[in-house]
Amino acid sequence: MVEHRTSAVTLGRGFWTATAVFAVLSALAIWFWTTTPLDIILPPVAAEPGAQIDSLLRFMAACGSALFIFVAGYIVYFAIAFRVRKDDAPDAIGVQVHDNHKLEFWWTIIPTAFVVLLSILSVRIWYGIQIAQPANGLTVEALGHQWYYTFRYPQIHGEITDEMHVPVNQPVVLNVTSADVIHSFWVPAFRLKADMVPGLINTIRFTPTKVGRYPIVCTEFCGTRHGEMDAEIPTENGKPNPGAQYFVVDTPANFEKWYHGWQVKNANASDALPTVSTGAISLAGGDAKAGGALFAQKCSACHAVGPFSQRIVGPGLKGVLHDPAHPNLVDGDPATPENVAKILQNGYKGDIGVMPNEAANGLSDKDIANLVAYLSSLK
Amino acid sequence: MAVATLPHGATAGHADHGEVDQLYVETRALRLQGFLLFLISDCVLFSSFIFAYLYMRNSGQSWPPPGINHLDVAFAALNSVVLFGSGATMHYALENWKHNNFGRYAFFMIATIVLGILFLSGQAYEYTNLYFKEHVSWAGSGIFGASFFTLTGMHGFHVTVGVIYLTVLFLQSVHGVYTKDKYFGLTAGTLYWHFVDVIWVALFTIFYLI
Amino acid sequence: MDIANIERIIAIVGGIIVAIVSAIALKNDWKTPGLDNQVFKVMLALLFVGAVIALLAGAHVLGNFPSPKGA
Amino acid sequence: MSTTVEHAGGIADHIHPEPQGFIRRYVFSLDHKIIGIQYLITGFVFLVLAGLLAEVIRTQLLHANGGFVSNDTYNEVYTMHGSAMVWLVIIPLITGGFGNIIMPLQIGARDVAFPWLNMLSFWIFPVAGLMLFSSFLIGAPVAGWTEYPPMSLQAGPGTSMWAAAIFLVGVSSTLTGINFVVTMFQMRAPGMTFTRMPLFCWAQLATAPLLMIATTALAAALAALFMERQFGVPFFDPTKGGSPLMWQHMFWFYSHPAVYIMILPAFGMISEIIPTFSRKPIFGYKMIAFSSMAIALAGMMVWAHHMFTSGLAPYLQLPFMILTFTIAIPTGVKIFSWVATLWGGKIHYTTSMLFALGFLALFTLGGITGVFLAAVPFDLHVHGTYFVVAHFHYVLVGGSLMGVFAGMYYYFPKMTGRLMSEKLGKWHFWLFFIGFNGTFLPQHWLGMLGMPRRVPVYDPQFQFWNDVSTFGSYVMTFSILLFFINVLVSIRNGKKSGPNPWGARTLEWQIPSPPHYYNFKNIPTVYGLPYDFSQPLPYKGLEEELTDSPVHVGAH
Repeated sequence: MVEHRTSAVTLGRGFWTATAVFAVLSALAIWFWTTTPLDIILPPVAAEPGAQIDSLLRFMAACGSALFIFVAGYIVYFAIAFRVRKDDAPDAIGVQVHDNHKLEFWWTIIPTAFVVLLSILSVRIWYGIQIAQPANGLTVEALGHQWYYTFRYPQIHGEITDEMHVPVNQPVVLNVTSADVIHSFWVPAFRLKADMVPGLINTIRFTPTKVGRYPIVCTEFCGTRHGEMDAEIPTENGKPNPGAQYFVVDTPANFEKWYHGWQVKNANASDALPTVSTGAISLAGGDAKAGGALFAQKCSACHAVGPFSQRIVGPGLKGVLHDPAHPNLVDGDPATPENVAKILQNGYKGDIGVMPNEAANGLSDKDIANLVAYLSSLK
Repeated sequence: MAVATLPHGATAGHADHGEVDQLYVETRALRLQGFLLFLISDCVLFSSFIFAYLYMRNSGQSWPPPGINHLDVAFAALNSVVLFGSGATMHYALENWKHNNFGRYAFFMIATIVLGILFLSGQAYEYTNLYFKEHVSWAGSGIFGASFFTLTGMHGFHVTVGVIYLTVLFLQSVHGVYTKDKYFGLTAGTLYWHFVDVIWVALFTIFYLI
Repeated sequence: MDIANIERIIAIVGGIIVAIVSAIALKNDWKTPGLDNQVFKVMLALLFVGAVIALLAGAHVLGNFPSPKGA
Repeated sequence: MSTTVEHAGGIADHIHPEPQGFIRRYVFSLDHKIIGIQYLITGFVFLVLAGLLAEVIRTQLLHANGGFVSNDTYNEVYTMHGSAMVWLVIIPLITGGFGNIIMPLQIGARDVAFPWLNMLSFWIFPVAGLMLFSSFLIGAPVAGWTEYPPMSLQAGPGTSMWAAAIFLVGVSSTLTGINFVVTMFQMRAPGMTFTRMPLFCWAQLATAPLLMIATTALAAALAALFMERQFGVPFFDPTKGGSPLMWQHMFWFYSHPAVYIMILPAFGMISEIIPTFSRKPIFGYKMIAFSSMAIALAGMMVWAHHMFTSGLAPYLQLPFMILTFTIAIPTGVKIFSWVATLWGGKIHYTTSMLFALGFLALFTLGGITGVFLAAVPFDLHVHGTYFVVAHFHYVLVGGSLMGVFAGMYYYFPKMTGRLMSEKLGKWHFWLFFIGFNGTFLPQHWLGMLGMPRRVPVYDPQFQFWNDVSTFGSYVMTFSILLFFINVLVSIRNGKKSGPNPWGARTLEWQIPSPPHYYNFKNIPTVYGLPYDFSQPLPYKGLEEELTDSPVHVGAH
């Protein structure tokens, strides 16, 4: 049995040599991560907060590499230096150290300091992405479908089913949501992503800085052809792949041309969604109670039973038919039961989000009558 | 440590082997801890649904839920008092067992079971009312209906199990399964019944009061 | 007197009884040792809270829904 | 605690005779060692099945335009791969398997607290596993192991089967958790205080509450999904007033702790193996024990870091991000302690030790990329991409599965009385290590460059690295084949190991291999930590263990 001797705890020259080697290697790694262009592992950045994210990656990768070099380096070095040797007694034991409070203190404090530093840095960049981006840019809406995207622009009727264009160097506010299941909107070159969740509007704000065509990729599983919602996927048997849509950053002049082209093309497109049944709905015999139950199922995800200002996605609907401050409905028609029924029937494309029509909402004529009766009972 | 949890200490002459039944003392401690851990995880099950309900209620849903105009708070308060009362009687049932007072034990135990059944009947009455008069249903009334019927239904299931459990315990105690010193089954039954009561405090609060 | 008021009165009276009984039981049990009794004490305390809540709901102090029976 | 309990007439002296007959002994056994081995066998069978599914995935991705299986089959395959690996392989192997076999032996108990419950939790698990795999017959679930609604609401009937099967696995986990907590609180040998408990038991003690609490939360989520699918109860469907994000909260409230359920016992195993083969006390015993608890506690509070892109309010992202960063601190302390344990040791290169060292390196890398992902800004870029896939495979395969292999080579002699072949074992290790890195290292940059997860076809520019990944996975699979050959050959023909082939000092090595039915002839008394190689063993009352003296069976 070997006596427990604390004096045996000396680190030795080999240890310091190894440490020096690891320090040099770490320095090299840090130098590499801070200076090398990241093109091998990241697509070239093409939007404003993207560069901030890259800088965070550089910081984390530099620290992470240094840490990994030290940990893996010591594992390899110790594994070689302290292997059991041929001339060791079979019951030879190692140096009996149990702990070292100073060492443990430092290797708790240093990671803590790193975590604090990383938190500060991440919060700053988070602020730059989530809060500080201009809120008054070009407001565009992207809607996920199985398995393609559609886009809507201010002053263009209907939906744009082709590629999406924005002008370079102008802030964009992109609201995303979904028509069916959860999708996601990711432009790798922008480093930004938002899930398209039905019934919920997520917003990303950025400023494209480089003219070009960038693939849009869906990263949330959305069904059989989820993989094809990536613009770079080759088309199948020569058929155009509907999911292959690009995010095009144009010069302002080209953007104007594209924008007007769609204005003309969609001049007659209706903002209302295609309807299923046409013709006026008889509102007689609407049952307010049944309408209330229906409201809870079909409407309450987007509309509150509260004052107009209590907005979820759409406005609060308490007193929609009896509110002197808002005599007209959102489509400009006077607030009468018949016009409310018309919106329920046809749906409505708002500034944000879209109210589904009766087909999408699964409403029968009777349901609409009940809902109108319920709405008109709210005062 | 387990020795201390016996109410009177297991004294000579009571245990099967003529002295402290060490095996009982130790297995009782095991079973008690195991049972409490089971109740904790059961509590998490309820908490998850409660969290789900409160989360959805506070994320963009309008409140009170449209289409749900009335909940019979007065009747629910009455029904709650019935259930809480059964908790009190259960407590005294166990106390009387500990003090070797079989007659009173039997009275309180039966009272507990009867109150439990009364509560379940009240629950059934309330469900019928909601479904037929207020048109609130499990699958058709949005998140309120889903949460209300799932949570109260789960609770009602627990009460039903509890009533059966207590009945079995009572029959066992009549047949002399438990002695003055060995009655862990009754302790467990009491714990379970209190648990069911306490869950109802939370459910009553979230559905009827806030 | 309509049925809702009867319900309320029973709820209030019952709530007071249960609250008092559970408070007394809690006081009597206060010094009992052992894991099970510690849990019982917590449960009794919550039972007391529950009874108080129920009686307040019966007394119209708490509660967010109008009753279908008026009152 | 139990140190003060006189054992005369208590559980410790209550030895039932070993049951006779094959069924009672090996099928519906109450013996924790047999149950543990049953878990291992079942878990490894599911490992083979789920591993084959993984190879289907990789083979499909050999070409950018896929073509090996149809899109729908591919979606079923990766969903089942993920679900089976998490719930039917890693968790049962590492808690039910090793926890059952080792933990009671290490604390000096004759069995777990509730043997019957233990048998029940085991038998739920293969039934649930068969249910899960049989969902292939009716159209398996497709929406990934996370099963986000509304996708999972639209998918075929297999999704309900999936929910039911996972619910059952959850019940089994919860019961195991309860069993383990009570066992470790009540049944430690005299003198085995918490501060003398081996670190594997500490890891199980940190894991068991997670099994108990988090799994129940998952059960609620699964029940809600099942009710919505079968009865139309609106929990998650936004068109009926539900919330799809609700599922994500409920699911991740379980599934983030689940990753700690999967890694903490592996930490514990590593903490046993490294001191044994370094012939050194574990460095910083208390810090390692404490950090397990800290990780388990913090792990319960960080679930929403999986939801940074799903529409969490921006201000809510910050606390989750920072709390997730802080988990790096106790994890770092553990890794540093293990590395420091190596220093000044007399390191024996057994296969088990190689796997432990490989674990250290790979888990460190997985941990570092975990910190990357915790940072909201970077997560906005890589969420839902192959970077995430690479990260969690480094943690779960490079971490947990490496831990399982290290544990298998280490404890195989204790289970069977025979050693595994070291030669084959080293082939297994090196091929596994190379194959693993070949498979998952390239996925880091694939993800950053723009390859999303769960796709059967992909951008042709990624083909080269995907091919590297696929060939790496073939190497890895081949190495696991070697492992199974090794196990099967060694059970019959391995060298006899004797009670303590590794010179280890924890209690389980002081009794015969395999242990008797009753584990200990006399319950030992413990006087110190098990890791002091310079001191005599800190146990008393073990003198008869390796002799032929009879044990008094059937008391009571």
